[in-house]
Amino acid sequence: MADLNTSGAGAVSGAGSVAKSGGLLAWLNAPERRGPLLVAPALITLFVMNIFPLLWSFGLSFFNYRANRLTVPSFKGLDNYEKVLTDPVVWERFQTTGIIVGASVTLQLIFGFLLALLFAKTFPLRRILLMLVLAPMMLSFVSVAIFFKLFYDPTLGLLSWAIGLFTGEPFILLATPAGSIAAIVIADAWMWSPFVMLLVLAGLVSVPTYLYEAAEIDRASPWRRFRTITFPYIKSLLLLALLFRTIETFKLFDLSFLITGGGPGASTETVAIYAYRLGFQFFRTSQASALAYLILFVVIVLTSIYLYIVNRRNEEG
Amino acid sequence: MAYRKAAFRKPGQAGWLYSLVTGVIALIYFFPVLWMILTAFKTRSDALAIPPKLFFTPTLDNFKSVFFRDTQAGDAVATGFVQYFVNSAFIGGSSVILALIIGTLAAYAFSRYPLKGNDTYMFIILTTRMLPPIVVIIPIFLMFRVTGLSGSYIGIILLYTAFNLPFSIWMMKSFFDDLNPEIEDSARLDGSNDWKVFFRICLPQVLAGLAATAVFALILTWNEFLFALLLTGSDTRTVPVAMANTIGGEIGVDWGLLSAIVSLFLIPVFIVTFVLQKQLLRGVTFGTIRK
Amino acid sequence: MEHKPMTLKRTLSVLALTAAPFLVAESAWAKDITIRMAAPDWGPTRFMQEHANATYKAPSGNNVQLEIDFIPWPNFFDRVNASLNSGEQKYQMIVSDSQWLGTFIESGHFLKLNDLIAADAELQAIMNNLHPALVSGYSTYPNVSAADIEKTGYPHPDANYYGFPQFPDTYVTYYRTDLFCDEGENATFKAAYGSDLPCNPDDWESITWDDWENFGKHFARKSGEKLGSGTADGDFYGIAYQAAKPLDFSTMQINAFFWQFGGGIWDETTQPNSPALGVVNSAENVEGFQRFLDLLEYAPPIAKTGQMGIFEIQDLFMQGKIAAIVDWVALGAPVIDPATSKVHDRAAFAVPPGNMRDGKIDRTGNLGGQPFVLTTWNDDEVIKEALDVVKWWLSEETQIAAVKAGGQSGLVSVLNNPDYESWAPWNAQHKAMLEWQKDLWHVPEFFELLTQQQEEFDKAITGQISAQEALDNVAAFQDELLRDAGRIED
Amino acid sequence: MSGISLKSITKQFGDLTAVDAVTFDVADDEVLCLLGPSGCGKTTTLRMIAGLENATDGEIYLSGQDMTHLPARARNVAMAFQFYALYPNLTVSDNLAYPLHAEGDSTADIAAKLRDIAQVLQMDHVLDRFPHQLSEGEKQRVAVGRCIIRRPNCFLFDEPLSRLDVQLREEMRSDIKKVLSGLSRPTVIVTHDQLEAMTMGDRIAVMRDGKVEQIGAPQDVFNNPANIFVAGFIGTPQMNLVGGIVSGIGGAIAVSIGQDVIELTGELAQPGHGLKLGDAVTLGMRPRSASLESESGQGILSGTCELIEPMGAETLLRIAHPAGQIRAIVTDRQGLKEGGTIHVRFAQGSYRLFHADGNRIGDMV
Repeated sequence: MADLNTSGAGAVSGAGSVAKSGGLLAWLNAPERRGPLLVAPALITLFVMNIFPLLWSFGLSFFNYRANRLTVPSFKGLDNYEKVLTDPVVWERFQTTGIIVGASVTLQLIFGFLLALLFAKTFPLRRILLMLVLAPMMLSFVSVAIFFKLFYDPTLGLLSWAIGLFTGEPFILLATPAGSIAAIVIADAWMWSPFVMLLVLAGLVSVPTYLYEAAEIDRASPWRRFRTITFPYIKSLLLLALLFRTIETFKLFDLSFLITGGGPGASTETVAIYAYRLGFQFFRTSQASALAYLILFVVIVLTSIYLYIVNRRNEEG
Repeated sequence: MAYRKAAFRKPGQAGWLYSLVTGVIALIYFFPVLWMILTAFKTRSDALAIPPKLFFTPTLDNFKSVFFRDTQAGDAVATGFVQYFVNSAFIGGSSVILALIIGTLAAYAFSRYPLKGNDTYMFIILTTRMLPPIVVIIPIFLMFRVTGLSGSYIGIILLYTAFNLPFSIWMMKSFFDDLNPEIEDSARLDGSNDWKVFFRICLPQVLAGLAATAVFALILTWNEFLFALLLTGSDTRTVPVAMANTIGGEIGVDWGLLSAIVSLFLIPVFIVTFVLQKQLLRGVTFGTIRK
Repeated sequence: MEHKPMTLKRTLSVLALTAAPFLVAESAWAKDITIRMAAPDWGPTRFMQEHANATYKAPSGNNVQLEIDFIPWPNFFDRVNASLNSGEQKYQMIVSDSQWLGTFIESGHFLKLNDLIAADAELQAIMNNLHPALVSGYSTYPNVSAADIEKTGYPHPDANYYGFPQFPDTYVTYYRTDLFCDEGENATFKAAYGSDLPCNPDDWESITWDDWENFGKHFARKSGEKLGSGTADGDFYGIAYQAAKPLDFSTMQINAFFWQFGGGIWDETTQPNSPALGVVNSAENVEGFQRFLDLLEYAPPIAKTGQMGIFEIQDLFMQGKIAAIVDWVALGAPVIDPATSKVHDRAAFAVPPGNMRDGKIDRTGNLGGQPFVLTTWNDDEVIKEALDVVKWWLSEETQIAAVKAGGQSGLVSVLNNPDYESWAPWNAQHKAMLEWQKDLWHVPEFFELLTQQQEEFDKAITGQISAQEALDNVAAFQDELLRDAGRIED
Repeated sequence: MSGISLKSITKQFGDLTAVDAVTFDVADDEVLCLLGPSGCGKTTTLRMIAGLENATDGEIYLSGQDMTHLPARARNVAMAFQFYALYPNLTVSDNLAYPLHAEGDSTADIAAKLRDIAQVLQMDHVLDRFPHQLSEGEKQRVAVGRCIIRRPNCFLFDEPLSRLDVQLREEMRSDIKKVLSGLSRPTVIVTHDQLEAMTMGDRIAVMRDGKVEQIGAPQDVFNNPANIFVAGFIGTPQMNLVGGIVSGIGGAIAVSIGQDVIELTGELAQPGHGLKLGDAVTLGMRPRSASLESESGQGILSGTCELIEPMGAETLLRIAHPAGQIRAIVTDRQGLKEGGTIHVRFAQGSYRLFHADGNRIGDMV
């Protein structure tokens, strides 16, 4: 080994000169400002492009501003909120959205789970088949909506044709409110079941093999094996999938807008479509802002529950 | 005793028979997408034919008409798709790079130098991304009106940067959280300052994560329609807006053209879902769930 | 051009311009002016761009470019609305649906042209040459009826003028000659209903909704049954017209039924003295609407979903699933194009059916198509150049070229051109139908009125409520909304 | 000039005091092992020496210079981490060379040093590999190599052998010791493994709850644990610690343990410890100093044989005594059977006596 006795002092004096050089740069470079300094650009961008516009619209929601009028808006206090909260149409739209979200997310959980069971093993061509199953959720809503509308067409659609092979009659799915909701739910669930699959799959592969081996030796029935070994590993992931998909499906717009136009009547018009109509077609800009805040509130509640579960899961390791 | 051997396969492994069964199920699931791809090679009559045509004479006209169309005078002219494509790539690319730079720095800070109320910041950041776009479109719209950013590259790039930021921060934080902090300590002892630790030690370790984040952000941005429609001009218009054109003009939906655009988009998507399968979970949950 | 945003292209062109003096010697007085127009991305507007590129030379000597911003039609309103309300002041001209006029005039975006026209003999000549139904529907706000316009000619004393026709559109019937001219079909039809099938376009001039219903009954076939000289390769249907929930895809046709049965819509020209209650849900309207609903029974099953829009029936017709449809002239071209239509060589066009009332057939229809307008934020020079573009577009020469390329013209002199009817298979019918056009409301509340009634109509179409209930609901809603807006007063 | 000098350093995380006024010096050519159960503050102490944590209070001197407030990179210390902390994106040679760049060595110097280190640690064949291609033992060698390639103020090792299997651990232990002895730099090794501490350390500092309980040469700590905690912590099997009452202070001290009485001779028997009759004390005996007797008597503990554990050459007996379990190691197990009565005597001079407050009474014998 070479002589190791000489270098300590040099390193120390080098450090001293760093500490001496002053000015703004050094001030910014101080360790205690490291965090704020690095975070600042992100927070500024988000504030300018997201938070500030939100505050702006929050302000608007207290006026009677309409984007297509030249009249100077006047302060209306909580009038818009009162209007939105007492508007039966708003509650109807929330109800419709709730039904669609409930049905779609349930289907997603079921199909996602089944798909995950299928892909939990290793087998030849697994990566390629997985790639095929994952494709739907990468598509844009517009293309999915347009094609599913064609599939549902009683005369030119595949669904009606396939069912007609057995019944001899064209199948008219979109004629009733229930059928129309089903049509949207099917399209949405088809798109997003792979998402749930990914989450459940992560849970399934994290189950240590030795647990299954132990269960095998203890002669546990498949159901018991699932309930006592598999399910605990995917429980929290299923809950997360449920919440994440609920938040996302809550925003459902294109599928409904393009497949049924919100019809028949208004039976598939979601709250997102209604907000769009209020703001962009009816020019009730302030009222739309108030409704937007109602939606925001729901999203914040759901998001915080989601993060609570994420954190709890992380703490459990 | 060959069958005995098969029965003693390690748990979690399966053979070709299983592949076959799964393959059939996967194909059924994939069928709507497959139908879109087939439609891209069909004439309009074949596309809408009932009984449906599984076998037909394929045509490349739809792909041609993505890029060229015939004028009234009968000349073939560019559709502007290349311009849309370049716009999508430029706007998407710039905003993703910007968001990655800003977001990675922030994520590193959130991971290594937690601020007071770190979790609250992370929560607010996530919330801004969970919002229905309809909630923010009105105010953003009004803001663009005041700042005059509407229709400019800078405006839409800034907007998409903000749009991608929460995603980038959450993703990159999850990757930084996964790193072994001992390695950074070690580099400090070995005489590296914080910047060198970040660039020489941390960043190289999360390169795969950085790539995954970029790809997912690009896909999200690429599919974004509402902001693109409302806030771009003729010079800055992007692919989804071009796609909307195929769903109603003088002929309703141009099935072949729409399918051709979707099919072209699927090529990179397939590559990504094939290559980045390990990062997919993180990608689709904004990095909130790692494994 | 003052507030043009700094785009990449712009940046590049600025660079190019900086270099220009060293490269070419430009005429000192010629200015570069771009007239940018927002327009739906389809044939008639693409033609306008292509033709302008090829032929337009500004009479002022300035270097004027018409630059059309092509926007997908399904999102055209959203985009224009966003642009106008965001104040980006990007467009010098805008193609606008006629219903939007009130909204954007009252919010100060569309330019009133009275003084400009009054100062320009050429424009006055154009105004006098335009079909009165188009001046009424496309140009006046508050609306002045076509009859009044026709009576006074230009200038009407109370009219505010705003727009010019970009593409005037009307309904026509598309029908299958291989079926309507088939002798076997005609024989069975005559045996059942006592009249001949209309084979030539002229034969359709006596066709009423009763005949239309008979076509529906007659041509309904199951898969495998005989159809014309062959067999139906799937279920086949007699008739269809638009009856869909999105946009105005049922209102347009239902309005026609209202008018033809002697009823009407809330009359904006006499506000605030015209009521909605009792007008919108009048006995005539209920009867007309009921007729509209009854005829859907013979339409393809998609009618039951409330999704049978103008494109769906066009596609079904092109796929050979329907004998006759009522649809816009604008959607005719793909029907006779072999690349898109299976029936391209068997399609013909006729006037749509009407309602026999007081011994006369009433074919009143709802005006389609779009005007284009000038915006309010341009300086005098730009306005002058924009008006020159208008004059170029509405010159007989350009209009004839437009019609020959598959477009339509609002100029009476073009319609009266002896060759006009030979330029497109639907031209004679289009010209005839222009005499029958009325338009729906132009008030700023139009979208709320439209959305609500589309919803109610849709409920009736899908069988959830009766015609009477639907119209009562519509009338009540319109009464409340228009009273709130001060457009109905007692 | 002392290599490392800690003066009453303290670390607080919020309300928790992780390290409480720790003071010690490490000489230039000395290896100090910080030994203690997990959570005792040993790693935090090490990280404060390294500069990875700021000391809340106290001073740290390296090579005689006050470095309390300098960041890690200015302290010139070398550290090997528990999980090796190899840079995953760099090859083994780049990993080894990494600290040399900070020292501004020339390329030729670096190459020479690399050659030396590779030879010393026998890892020529892995120089071009990446960390994920190495075995655990090889990773450990690289981590050590990256430390000793430098000329630092001191070496710090955090649980250096915890991830290796038993055989490899033994091998590495002697290797590291050999290498360190040639470098003559102050070294601190953190470990929870007493065998590691005993074999590698010139001195051991036993820590508990952020405090140093005892510091001394390994044998010294083993023989003369300063208190009950150290006594119980060091040595396998664990020292017997049984409670008793002082029952005689005339001449020799007698301690009653249940019905048995032990009289202490030698130094412990001398008066002056301040013990009074009836004081509660704890008596400590190493299991290996036991021998079997045929019947009970003075200085003999009697109980029931609970368990006989053969350990090869020796046998461990677990004896149920009214005052608690007693462990004894004997070489002869003939005639023993579980459930039988056993009489055991611990050699005079092997007894350690502890006050009720836990501190030892008297010095070693």
